[in-house]
Amino acid sequence: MPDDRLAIVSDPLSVERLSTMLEAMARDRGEGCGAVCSFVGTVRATHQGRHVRYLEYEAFAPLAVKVFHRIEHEIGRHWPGALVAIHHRIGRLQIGEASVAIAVATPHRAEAFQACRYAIERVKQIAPIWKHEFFEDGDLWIEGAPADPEDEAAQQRALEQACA
Amino acid sequence: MPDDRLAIVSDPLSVERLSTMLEAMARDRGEGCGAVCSFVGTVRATHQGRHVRYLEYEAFAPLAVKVFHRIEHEIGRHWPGALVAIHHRIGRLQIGEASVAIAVATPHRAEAFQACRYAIERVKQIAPIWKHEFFEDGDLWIEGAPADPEDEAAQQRALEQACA
Amino acid sequence: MRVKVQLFARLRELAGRGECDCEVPAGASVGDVWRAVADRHVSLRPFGGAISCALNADFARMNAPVQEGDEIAFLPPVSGG
Amino acid sequence: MRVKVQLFARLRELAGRGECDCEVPAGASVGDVWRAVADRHVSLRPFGGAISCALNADFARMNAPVQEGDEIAFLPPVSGG
Repeated sequence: MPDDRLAIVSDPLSVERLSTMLEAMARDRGEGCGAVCSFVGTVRATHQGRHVRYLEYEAFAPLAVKVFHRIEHEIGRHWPGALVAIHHRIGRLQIGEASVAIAVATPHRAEAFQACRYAIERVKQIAPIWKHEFFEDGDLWIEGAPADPEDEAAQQRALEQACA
Repeated sequence: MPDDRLAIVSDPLSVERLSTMLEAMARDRGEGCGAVCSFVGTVRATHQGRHVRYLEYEAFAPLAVKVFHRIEHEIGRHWPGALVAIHHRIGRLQIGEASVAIAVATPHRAEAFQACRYAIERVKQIAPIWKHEFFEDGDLWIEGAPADPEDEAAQQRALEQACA
Repeated sequence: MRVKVQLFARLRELAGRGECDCEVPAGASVGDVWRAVADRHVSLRPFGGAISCALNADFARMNAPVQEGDEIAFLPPVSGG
Repeated sequence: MRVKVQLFARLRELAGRGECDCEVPAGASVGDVWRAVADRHVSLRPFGGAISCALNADFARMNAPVQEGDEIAFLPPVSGG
């Protein structure tokens, strides 16, 4: 199930699982990957000073998975040969739990760090996923910017954050 | 056993174990960590075109652990509050196995990526660890530069690779 | 013609439902579907300038034409990660 | 006085051993210990300009003074990671 690498999931995330998938892929290609950079975003206990009880993430899953494939494709253009895995969790998450896990494998480490950073920036920009924070005294839908995968200025911003 | 975070180990590495340690530490401090960036270096199948059968890593373990603490301290100066875990494996490693695993937890993602990259650059510069490659037709001790933790130009180079 | 509409996150909450059918004239665009939905759920109107749209689970522009049976999704500003 | 010497990686292989004792005069430095070791194992000599030293498991300079019973380690260029 190769597309397990790019998924919306309800169960707890495991960055190890992502790395293992990428290492297996790299082995199948006949060469080890050399470097794997991973990123995990976890639920913080406070939001602008308010105590967070828990979060809920909602996704438009079929489109989110397509977006992850798009991000993989963009990474392939900038860092040829990079292997990418992205899991985003949905449903209720407790403080400290991982909401997103990303792993990128490349032959050398500079590319792994850059492509992994690019991936998380793009996930935040364009994945159809929403965070709903629940406090002691209310709740809040977090809203960033409207998702527009074709927005070249946003792509450029992600690239600059990855490489500079 | 807090110092398990910075260790020379003989068993297979687990980046998940490192992340879990850091998340537990962050929880103990009363705030989730928000972002964890990890790096894993794995054994590649070839070295300058030669087919690698396996590697052996050797370390001066007590000094290597002190060096890891030094790197943690340097990271604390540049990225206050960052939590760091570094495991380097020694002994015989097969192709695809992880030789080094590093995790850095910070409140926000930019710092996690930077500090993790800094950590691997410094490990490569100053940790008293040596790679011995075994080929079909011989072997080779890999040698970089002499380790000098006080070398400010080297520190600056690592910082530039982390941040630019 | 009839199309299927999906609303997510705060749009879903404001409308009180995540899916509904919507009747629009032949030749309608994604934007026409949005206006029909926002007429029915006036609390959605302020979002008009800040949503993304998907047509059959692919991103689409407001001026994309829709067909009978299409699925049109309206997405508030995103916050994954 | 007698000190303990540790050799790592290629130095260890060239010397044929990872540890040895070494007799040096009172007031000797880490560098003096190195020269005594390299006199005994001539294959180590070419490394003189490219090694790091540790004194009792802390990095030290070649001019650091050594004491009876100290452990002095000589480290070839490193290649961890």
